Amino acid sequence: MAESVLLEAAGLRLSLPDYSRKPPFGPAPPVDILHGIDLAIAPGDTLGVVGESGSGKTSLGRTLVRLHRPTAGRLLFDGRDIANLTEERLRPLRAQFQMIFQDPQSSLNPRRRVADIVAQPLHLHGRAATRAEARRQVDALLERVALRPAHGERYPHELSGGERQRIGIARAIALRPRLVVADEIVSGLDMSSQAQILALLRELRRDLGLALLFISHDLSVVRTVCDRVMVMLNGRAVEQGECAAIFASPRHPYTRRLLNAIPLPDVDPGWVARTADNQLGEELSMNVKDSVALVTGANRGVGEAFVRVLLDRGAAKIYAAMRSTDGYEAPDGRVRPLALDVTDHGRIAEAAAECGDVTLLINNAGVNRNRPISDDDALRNARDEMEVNYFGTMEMCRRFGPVLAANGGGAIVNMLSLLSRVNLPMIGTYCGSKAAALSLTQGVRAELAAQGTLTVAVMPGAINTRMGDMNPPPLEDPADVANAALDAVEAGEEDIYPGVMAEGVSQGLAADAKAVEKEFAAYLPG
Amino acid sequence: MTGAPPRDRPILSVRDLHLAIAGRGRHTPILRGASLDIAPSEVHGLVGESGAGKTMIGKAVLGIQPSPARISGGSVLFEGRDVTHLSERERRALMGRGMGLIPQDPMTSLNPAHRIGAQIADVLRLHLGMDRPAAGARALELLNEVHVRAPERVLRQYPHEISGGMRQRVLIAIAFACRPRLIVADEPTTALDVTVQRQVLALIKRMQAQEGASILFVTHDLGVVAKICDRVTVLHGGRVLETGETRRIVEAPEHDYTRALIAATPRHDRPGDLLRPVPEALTARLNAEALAYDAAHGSHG
Amino acid sequence: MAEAAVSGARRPRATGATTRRLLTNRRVVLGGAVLLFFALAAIFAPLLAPRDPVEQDLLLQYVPPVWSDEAEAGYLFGTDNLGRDILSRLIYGARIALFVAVAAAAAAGLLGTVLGLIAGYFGGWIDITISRLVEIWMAFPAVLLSIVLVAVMGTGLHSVVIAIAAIDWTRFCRVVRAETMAQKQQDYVASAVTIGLGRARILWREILPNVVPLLIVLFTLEMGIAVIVEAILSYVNLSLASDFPTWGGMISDGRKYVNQAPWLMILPILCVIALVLALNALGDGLKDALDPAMRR
Amino acid sequence: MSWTFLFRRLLLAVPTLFGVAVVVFVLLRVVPGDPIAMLIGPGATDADIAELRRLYGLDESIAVQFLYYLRDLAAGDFGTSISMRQDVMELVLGRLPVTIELCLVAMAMAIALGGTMALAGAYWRGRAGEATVDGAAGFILAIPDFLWALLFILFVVVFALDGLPISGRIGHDVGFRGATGFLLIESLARLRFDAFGSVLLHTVLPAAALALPLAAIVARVLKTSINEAMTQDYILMARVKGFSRARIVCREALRNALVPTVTLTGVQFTFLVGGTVLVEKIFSYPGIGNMAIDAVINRDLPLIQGLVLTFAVLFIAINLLVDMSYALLNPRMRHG
Repeated sequence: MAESVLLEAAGLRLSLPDYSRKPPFGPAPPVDILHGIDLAIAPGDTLGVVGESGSGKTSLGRTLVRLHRPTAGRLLFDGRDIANLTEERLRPLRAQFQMIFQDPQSSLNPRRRVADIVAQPLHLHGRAATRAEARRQVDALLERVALRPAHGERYPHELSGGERQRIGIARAIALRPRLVVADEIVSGLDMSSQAQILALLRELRRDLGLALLFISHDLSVVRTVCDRVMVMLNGRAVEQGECAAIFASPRHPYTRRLLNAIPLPDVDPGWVARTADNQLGEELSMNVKDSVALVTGANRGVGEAFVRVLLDRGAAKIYAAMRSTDGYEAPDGRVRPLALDVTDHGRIAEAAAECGDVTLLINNAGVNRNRPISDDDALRNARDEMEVNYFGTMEMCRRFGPVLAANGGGAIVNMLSLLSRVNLPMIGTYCGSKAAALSLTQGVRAELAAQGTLTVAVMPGAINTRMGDMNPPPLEDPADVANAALDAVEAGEEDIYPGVMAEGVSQGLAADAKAVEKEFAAYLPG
Repeated sequence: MTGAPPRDRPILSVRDLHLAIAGRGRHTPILRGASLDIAPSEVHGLVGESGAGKTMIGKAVLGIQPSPARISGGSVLFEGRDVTHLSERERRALMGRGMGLIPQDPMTSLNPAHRIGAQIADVLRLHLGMDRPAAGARALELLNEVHVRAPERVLRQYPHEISGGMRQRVLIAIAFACRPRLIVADEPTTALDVTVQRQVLALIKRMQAQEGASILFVTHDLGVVAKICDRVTVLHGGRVLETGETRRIVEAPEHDYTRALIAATPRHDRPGDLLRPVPEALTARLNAEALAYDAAHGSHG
Repeated sequence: MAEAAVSGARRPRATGATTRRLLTNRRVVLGGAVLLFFALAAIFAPLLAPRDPVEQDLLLQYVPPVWSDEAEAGYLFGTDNLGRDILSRLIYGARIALFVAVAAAAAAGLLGTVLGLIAGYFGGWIDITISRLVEIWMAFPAVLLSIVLVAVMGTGLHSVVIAIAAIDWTRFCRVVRAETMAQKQQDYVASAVTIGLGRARILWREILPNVVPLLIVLFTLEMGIAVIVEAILSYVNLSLASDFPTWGGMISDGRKYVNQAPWLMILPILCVIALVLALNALGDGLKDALDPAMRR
Repeated sequence: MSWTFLFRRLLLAVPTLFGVAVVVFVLLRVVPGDPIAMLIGPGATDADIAELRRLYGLDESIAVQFLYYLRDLAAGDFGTSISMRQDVMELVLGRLPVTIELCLVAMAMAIALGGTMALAGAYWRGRAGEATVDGAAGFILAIPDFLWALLFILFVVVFALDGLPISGRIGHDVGFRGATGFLLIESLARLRFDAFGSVLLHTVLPAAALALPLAAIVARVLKTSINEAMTQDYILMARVKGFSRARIVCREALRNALVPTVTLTGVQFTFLVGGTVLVEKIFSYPGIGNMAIDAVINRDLPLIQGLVLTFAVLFIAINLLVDMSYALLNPRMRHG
């Protein structure tokens, strides 16, 4: 990124009232649209914002030009926080950041002539002293967007879609802004008009030194216009960076899926067939926001991190399950402590009856005896580990499966380990139980897919908790792992390997499993 | 016209079709002698920009062109029989088992007042004479085939209760319900998100292969054509510019316009390529050709 | 009136198109012609009316209209129970009907439009308050309320106009509010915000011109309603003193003598019907003719 | 439809009712300045006026008067009619069934006629059939209910149709005394078909006068809604499915057209009820509308107030019913 920053957003949040759920008296409840967006645009920079419908990309664009007032976070334009400026204070600044709208039909006042529309900002900001001067500038602007002065005499409904969008552009650049937000400006246009508008945009950017925030659902279009890209999903930025890097090796599973889904104009009869059978169905994914979660082993380690992250991401209610709730202090009113030992199968059945509103089940509880197979107590250790890591998980899935089905499908997150895939000496029985749990997870996934339940296997490397002491470094932050797991739930991803280490190992396993196994076998904790 | 001839006797043969919108003394030609052939079990792409008349061909094949549009010449032969002059009763009899439609907008193409189950079952009852329980059972089967999850629940739901992707699956189920020989797919994925589009395309292709139906696939997206169609017809101003195997059209287009369209399509894998808009001279030439055609074929007006 | 308000003089192209659309609309032309006919009769009543409308001639009671065998020369539509010339009374009645129609529709339109614009644009508690007010108003029977209002205020033209405006502003308010809300959703309003236009100017300069076609239609239809309400009020003898020539009063008188002289009732009824029919046709025609300019 | 929706809707009616009460109070006690002026006849003495003032609590301050007024309303005490010297509540309740029956008959006529016209117009869309329906609806609509009433009377008089009564509710010779005011229902229940016939015959003309404008509006709105529905994509799907035009209009389009029709015509039902004020007067039909005109002519303040409030309650009830039927018809509301 360049040293100077034109527009910077930090932790930008937006909630809008949801009128569909308005009670008869009192205000409509807010619905969260943006969950803490960070971005920065340097002068002359181009940032593409990509996402599917409902991702919040349009709301982001409108918030950046202050058509919406952000609920939280900072929004710095040229170093000045404009997040909470009143409209009156904002007005003089508005000339510097402009917007081009998606639908040129609706964004041009049908009762004004094109010349009036383009001249309006000039008059308003005192850029044209006389009528003739304004007209001269309007003609120049029209020429700039490859239209003739005669177009100024027309009304918007007398123009074609591409021409109308040019008027939108002319109006946006009339005040010589430093930043332009372009919201899906080619989505309604034909291929040839689209190419013309995109070429025009490139030209203007070069000639005027505009910074551009380009919002689109089409990754290909973004790639041709932008230097950097941000991928949005459910009001979050899941990935952000240089286009070249992200398009070459997307890190987030959602970005990968988005890229894979684009049909390029190359003949490829196998492309359709490569859509795997389990992807033929409706994508399984759910919003963490407003979900009702149950987390086992919630009082420590990753479980505790899950509770925190769920709260942060707007879960409606969280059952924090643990062996004993004595001394547990719920961090928030939405957290309900729940005494539940996953080895007590009768209690699991009771819990399933008690917590009939669960939509997201997080099987996090696990034990690791941290002993080698050669240990004297190996059999007992293995039984204990299996009891929690395998049977406990199985029974939870079995009992809560119908609950999830009744609530519309929902999702199960099984916290496994990289060691589900490859064994590590000295903790062989633990690895065995985790491998069994992975196999179990695949079975659960296959059986519950029909009822619309997404089953996610999370296989991190070593995590920075007391339990992970014996695993190889580097250690992952529990909150990062929890966030990655919930990202997977929202993206409909099935197996994830959060962290650099886990990702590396999973790629290694895919390339040459034997080599990885050998490498692990040689590893001895120091 | 170029390209290899269809493998068999065509199931659909559009011959020199002329169609115009007439009214209040105005006469606007939409189709100017368009012709194309679709073989059994072929997926035939019909590509063009807005105003090319591609959707109108699809509608004319189904006999549901809007009322001011008049077929002023040519024929549409479905299994050798001209369907342009059918009575309304004969046209209705042809639907269901003969032809079906996968519409563009899944959000508005299901009746908001009826349950999903009833909307699938009613075609089965009308064309296959099934009774209510049998139609219900078959509807459930169809939902399973289009990979709708929890199909029992969906049968009892109203359209507004399910997502756009799911609605398009339901519409695919309806289109294939009576095992038609030809399906017109009118921009079936344009309204969908790109990840859903891939699933829906896969589903259409699989159902097509399973049932052996032919598909007239109307789209503006060359990418979609390249992935799903066997043969392609390129349309501009109601005229067919070229027809051929998909690979030939995409990799070695003969017509300037086809080449220009491909050059104007952005691709994320080739960021270095400058997008080249369709040259204005070419558009002007094509428009002039269309007008010249009108002048030469005044008899159709 | 319509063209000027819609497009203004600065817009030659669209004015031409709109005028053409208006002049080719059958309902606009027919309705406008009948309205013009009544308007001319009202304006030039002193010149057109053959006699003084209140002059009684007890020797010439119940003279039937010209098409009857017993017709009297010089009395085209005959005379009433007091020997007054019916044609003259009808012509002067048009004066009152049209005055009430224009004045009441203008008053109701002004009040309703201002409140509707404000409620639709600003929303929030302002909208809630105004909408609640409309809802309360709509819970009253309009006819009874207007009768009570005039009874309370005392008879007279101004009472009639005030009563109609006080009741029918809700018609404008509801429609204008909904249309303003719809226009506010359009991106041209968002775009006006981004170039820094103030709220009052957005409402006045951007939104209002897009609501005007609808207002013209509503105004025309409201004139028809006002004509009816005036007829009702004079029918129950609340509009003006009874020797004043109002159509409603003539209908009311005619009702008493319907057995002897049915034409006493038929003629004013036909006048009311013709005028209301013309206004409705004009309103519906305008709705069609102005719509495409607005939307497309 | 959920009970919470119903409850919520009922709750919303409370502030409206209160607002209505306030407006009536302001209208009848505050606006005229001295309401006594409205009450007194010519030749009243000062003592009479003072007596009246005391009787109606008008010697108190406006605020106190308002509180008394609310208290009385809450207790269902509308006061005593000046002209009839009877309890207002009793008077109104005695006449209310008459108006309710008249309105129900009128509504049924309006829906039947309007619905038929709409379906015919939609079926013959773009042909002479539709133009006829449009023309008829436009014509009917231009003539308000009270003019229809007068035209009917004119018609009966001019053509001497003695079989069609134009005054009263039941023939004098029938000799039927209802225990309730609902003569139509009661005579049917007691198998007095002669009485039923007589009441029905007396009701036909006033009901038709009330029904015609509403029928025209129903015809127009429903036809437009059906035509609008007919342009939707799901209709195209139905054509591709191979359904007949009659089935498409009735099964696919009509259901969806009902929702906007109910929304747009709902308020018109209240106009029909409001129309009884004049139409009952013209036909000497003994309902509350007829009574209302007399009350205004007689300057009977308590009775006017009671009747205006009664109409308001009727209107609110109709709006409630309209909203409920809207919720029933719209699947989005049913399973929202």
